[in-house]
Amino acid sequence: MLTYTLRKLLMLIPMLLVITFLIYVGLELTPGDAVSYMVGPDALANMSQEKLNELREALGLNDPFIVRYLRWLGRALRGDFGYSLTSGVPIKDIVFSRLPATLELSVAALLFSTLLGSILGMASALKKGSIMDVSLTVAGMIGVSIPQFFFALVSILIFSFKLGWLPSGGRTMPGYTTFLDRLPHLILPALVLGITMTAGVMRYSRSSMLDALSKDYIKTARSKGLPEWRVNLLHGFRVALTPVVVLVGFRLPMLIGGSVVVEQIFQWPGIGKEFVAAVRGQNLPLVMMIALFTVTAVLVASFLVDLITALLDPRIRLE
Amino acid sequence: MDRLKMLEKEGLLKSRQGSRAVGKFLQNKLAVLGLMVFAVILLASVFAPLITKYDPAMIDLRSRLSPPSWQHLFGTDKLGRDVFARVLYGGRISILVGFGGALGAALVGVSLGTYAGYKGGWLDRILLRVSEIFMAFPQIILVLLLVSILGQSLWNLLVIFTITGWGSVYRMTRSQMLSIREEEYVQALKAFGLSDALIAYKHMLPNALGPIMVNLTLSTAMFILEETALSFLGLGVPLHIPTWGNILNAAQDLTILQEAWWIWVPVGIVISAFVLSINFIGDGLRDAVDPTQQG
Amino acid sequence: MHKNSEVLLKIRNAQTYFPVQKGLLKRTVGHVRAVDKVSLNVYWGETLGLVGESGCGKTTLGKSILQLVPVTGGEFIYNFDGEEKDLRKLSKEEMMQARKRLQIVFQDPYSSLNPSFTIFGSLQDPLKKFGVKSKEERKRIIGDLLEAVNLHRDYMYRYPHEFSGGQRQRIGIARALSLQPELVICDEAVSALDVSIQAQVLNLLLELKEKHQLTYIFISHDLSVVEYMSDRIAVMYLGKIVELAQAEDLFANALHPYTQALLSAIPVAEVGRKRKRIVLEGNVPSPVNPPPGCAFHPRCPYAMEVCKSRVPELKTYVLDGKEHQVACHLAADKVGAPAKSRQAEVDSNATN
Amino acid sequence: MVYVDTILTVDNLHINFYTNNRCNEAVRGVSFQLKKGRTLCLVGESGCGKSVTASSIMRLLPPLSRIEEGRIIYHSEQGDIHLHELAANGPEIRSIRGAEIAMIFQDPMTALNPVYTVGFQIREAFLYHTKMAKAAMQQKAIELLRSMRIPAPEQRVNEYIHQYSGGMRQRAMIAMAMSCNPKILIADEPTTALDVTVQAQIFDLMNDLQKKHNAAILLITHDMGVVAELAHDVVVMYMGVAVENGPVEEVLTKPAHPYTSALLKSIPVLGQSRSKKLEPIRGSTPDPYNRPQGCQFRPRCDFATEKCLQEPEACSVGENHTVKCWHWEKVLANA
Repeated sequence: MLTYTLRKLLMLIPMLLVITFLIYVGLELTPGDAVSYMVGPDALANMSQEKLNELREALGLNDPFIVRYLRWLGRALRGDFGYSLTSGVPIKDIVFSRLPATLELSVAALLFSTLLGSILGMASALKKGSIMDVSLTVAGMIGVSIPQFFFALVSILIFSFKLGWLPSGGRTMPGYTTFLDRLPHLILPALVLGITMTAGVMRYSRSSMLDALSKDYIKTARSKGLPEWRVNLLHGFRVALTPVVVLVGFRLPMLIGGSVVVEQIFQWPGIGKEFVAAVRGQNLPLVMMIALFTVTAVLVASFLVDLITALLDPRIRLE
Repeated sequence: MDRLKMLEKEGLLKSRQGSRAVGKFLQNKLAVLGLMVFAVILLASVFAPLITKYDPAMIDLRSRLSPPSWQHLFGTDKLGRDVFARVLYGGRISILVGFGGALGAALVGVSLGTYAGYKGGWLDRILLRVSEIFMAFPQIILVLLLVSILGQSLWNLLVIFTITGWGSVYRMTRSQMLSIREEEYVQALKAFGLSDALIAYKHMLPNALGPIMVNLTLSTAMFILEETALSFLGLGVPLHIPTWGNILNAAQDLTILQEAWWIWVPVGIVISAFVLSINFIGDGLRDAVDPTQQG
Repeated sequence: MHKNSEVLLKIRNAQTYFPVQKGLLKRTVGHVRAVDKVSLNVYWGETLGLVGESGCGKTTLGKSILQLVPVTGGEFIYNFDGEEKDLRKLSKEEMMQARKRLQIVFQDPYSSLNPSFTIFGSLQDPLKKFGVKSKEERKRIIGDLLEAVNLHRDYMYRYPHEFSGGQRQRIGIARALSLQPELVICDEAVSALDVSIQAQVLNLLLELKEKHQLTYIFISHDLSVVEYMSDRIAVMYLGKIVELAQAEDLFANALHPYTQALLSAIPVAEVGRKRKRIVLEGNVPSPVNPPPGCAFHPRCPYAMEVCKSRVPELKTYVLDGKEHQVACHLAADKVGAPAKSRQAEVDSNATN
Repeated sequence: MVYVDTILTVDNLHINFYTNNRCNEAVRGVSFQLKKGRTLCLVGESGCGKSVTASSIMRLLPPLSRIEEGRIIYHSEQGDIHLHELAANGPEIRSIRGAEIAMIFQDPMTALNPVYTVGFQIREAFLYHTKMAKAAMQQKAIELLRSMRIPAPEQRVNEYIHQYSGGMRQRAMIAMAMSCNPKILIADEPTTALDVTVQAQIFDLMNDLQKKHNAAILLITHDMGVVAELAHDVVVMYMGVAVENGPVEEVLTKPAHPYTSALLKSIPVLGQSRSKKLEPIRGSTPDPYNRPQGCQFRPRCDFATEKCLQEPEACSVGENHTVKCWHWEKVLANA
């Protein structure tokens, strides 16, 4: 297990290095002066040309490429990601002020989609061919086919504008302090964000469960005289769980990607909304850094998923 | 069961001709339904000039925001353009982008995956790592990143979809090839000393085509969804070209969202129906070509 | 041409190791010694049986001869119409030509034919490669091949799924014969077939051998089948040959304790022949870490001290005027001193 | 004619499979009696219906298949139980499974669950048939493994199946099956996946168990050698039909069915096969969806006549020896 964990970690590091390198190449290739996002805008505004050249020398912008990359990497590791081109705010501040909102949204969506999806999928597999199975299968298919933003628009139209049950956007209102106060704001975006994932997890856990149920050890379990619930849950469900966890890990990038669209529509003040704004404003340093952030998040999350998989499956754990 | 038993006794089930895969696909009602919906939407888009007399770009400020009527089936938008015509013409671009992106990704992914999967070695290891890096990015983030570097245009979008999509096709083709590589007929061809490319592309690839075709349909659906999402955000195909996503872009305006539902609801339904039909076809194909389900 | 006593293939110290990767960086920590210093001669026109349990390296040895797996060491000296060359040292072009002479029949009739191609489509590419340019000519050859294995020549337009297992296996044999090889390796060629079909294929193989003057290396885990087919039989255990003798001698006079146990463990379809079974304890050890000394000693009922430390050499003894090779420290006690050392035999073969 | 020591009677069993929109008569007329302390071998080629017959006794047939006709009766100490009438996964059959009738499968690697320890899976067998405390179950599991000659059972009991070697896996499987001292042990090709030297170990073990517990063993195999070594009685199956049924000495030395006789002539026998040329059976096994009319062996049979277009009935050849062939007398005379 320790070797496995360490190996997975060791694979993570070169991957991150390559990605940061690519991001840095992207940054270098972007038009505009690198100084502009390395120095605060106030300082920059009052600077003469000579001072600027001195600064370039001092900042090492005339050094070889690889040196500049390493220096940049070093600063990034210490939390200095440079400044936003448009607002002049440090990128670090932008990211960290938006992070909680995005985390809240994605964790909510992840939790409900995984739970609901796997339970529905397994139930569907157990009743294979029944009306419930067929309707769930069709519903799942519809779930992955409707564009997320269309789903969002329709739900805003119905639940906010027509019925007036839930707010149409934003994360909070003046005077709201507790999570419970904010909860109504979270429901619609989290539902919309999770719906595709739920459908995906459901379809996958159905086939995973069917696969597990077709295995010989199910027959063995029955041949011991075990009751059906035990056969289905302990031998079927338990084994079918591992591939589902792997799939959830695999789908994480999609969930994070989905939040870009959902945050935009619901005016959710998260990283995704910031990202769209940055792309629209051609604020490339910010675009790059947010991309780097999400990749890192995905890689760390899939590392955690690997660990859970190993805990679930002794064949990996005891390798 | 009893019906089957009777039919079998009478020998009625003995003469079933034709390909098992085709038969299996046609038995799948949802897949056939999907094929029909797919064909209707596709043909309507291709033959748009024959179906509607309106020019999708024609601005008619006298009839702005008019609700659906016999004159304008889906009504008109803020500039008085006929929405029905825009949906039909928009389908051309959206389908082209979706299918083109999937095809581009498949071409790159399959041709690399077939050879690297068969040969293994350093080439395979490097490509595997590279595809891992591409796949670590959330798809839409990578697409937007590339959009902001390359700029917005139809061709750029196709290129970007190819760049972001080849990784998963590569990995799937590769894993297919890895399992086919163990088949004894491949060993036999090796024992005859045939060249690697001949073995990989001529003899092995046809046996991996089933899953590749399934993947092609499913990724077409995915890219259509992605194009519409990007265009909806105003970051996909330039806004002056009608695409499904660009039409929906109007719904970002809260008044339109609330008051002029005909501008965005029909096109949303068309997109959903089209993607759904592709997914049903893909699912039907998957069941039909899956060797484990044949018996 | 060849004479019966002529050696077609000399294998000397063949080693095929597969790396085992483990640990943090997937470093190679050891090797599976699938084939571990095997030396043997294959005589022209004979059938050499290769028998052993799963994982003993018999299939890897077969594939090593064909150079289908990366061979670690040793020599595979093939007799090209009188000219002896090591297969491992051939140029690419020479190896390609050599492949005409060496062919293989596989085990699984279901994976040995390409499901996407007709039989003609599957079989024509090798012919094309080796210079049969006209399509008509290829059709004629493939038709003849199918008839040679008792199938109708029009079957070449059919797809594999239209054939039964036995028919597919015959097509696999036809493919192996398509370039008129000299040496055919039958790798578990009948193991996947039902018993009633097995005999058809076995007899066909015997017939074809007569007709086309073939030499067989017949690999199987089933001793009764190997006995039926072979002139000489080599028994393998953990990558090494432990015993090699004429088929009759091996059964009448097994010298190695492993061969004895193997023979006694095989159920025989004859009532009233219940023999004393030698039941071996334990399992075949891992070929990554074979036991020191004689690899069989942990399971051997006669193991002595020397067996734990010294690897027994494969030595040739003469029993009733016939050569019998065995790698066991006990053999000398049973049958007297070896006739000559293994090396001496090798050298004498090399000179004549 | 039920013997006092008969423990299981299968009478004229018919089973159909309804898959791929076709109906396959997988088993079409199988009858035999299993006796205490004896081993009965069901022998036949792949697809002959021997495994289906075995599964049907435990009512473990897959969905889309059913028993059409015939009876399966378990003669328990509490009286006869008609197994074919029980609900497929109901409480009655569950109380018999594992406790009275146990089963071992061909490939222990797939027949045991990879995510649970071997001990857990053995303890599960006790869970619904005994009232033991958990510690006692664990103790019993260790004892069982020890009696199966598995080294270091205290440690092995907490290991997973992939940590076991091939032979040990099958022994763990047998330990699980024997956990509640069943009266009947059904073994479905238990050694096909194993090497011969390991097969010998397993057969040894099964012999010992039979002697110790006086269990009846139903052994499914395709290997005539295994039949000769282990069976007391044998049922030869071909295309779903039990063509010949009798004591092993009679069936193997005086086969009365042309299929049995041809099969015996087509397999190489160790130690004498160099002197004897094999006589293959011509043709190949028919497609189950395209069966010949009448006797299933007719197209491949040397004795076939017009009469064989009718399905033959069971004829008595000797005491307890029956055969389904119109020409069995000619077959016997020809041998």
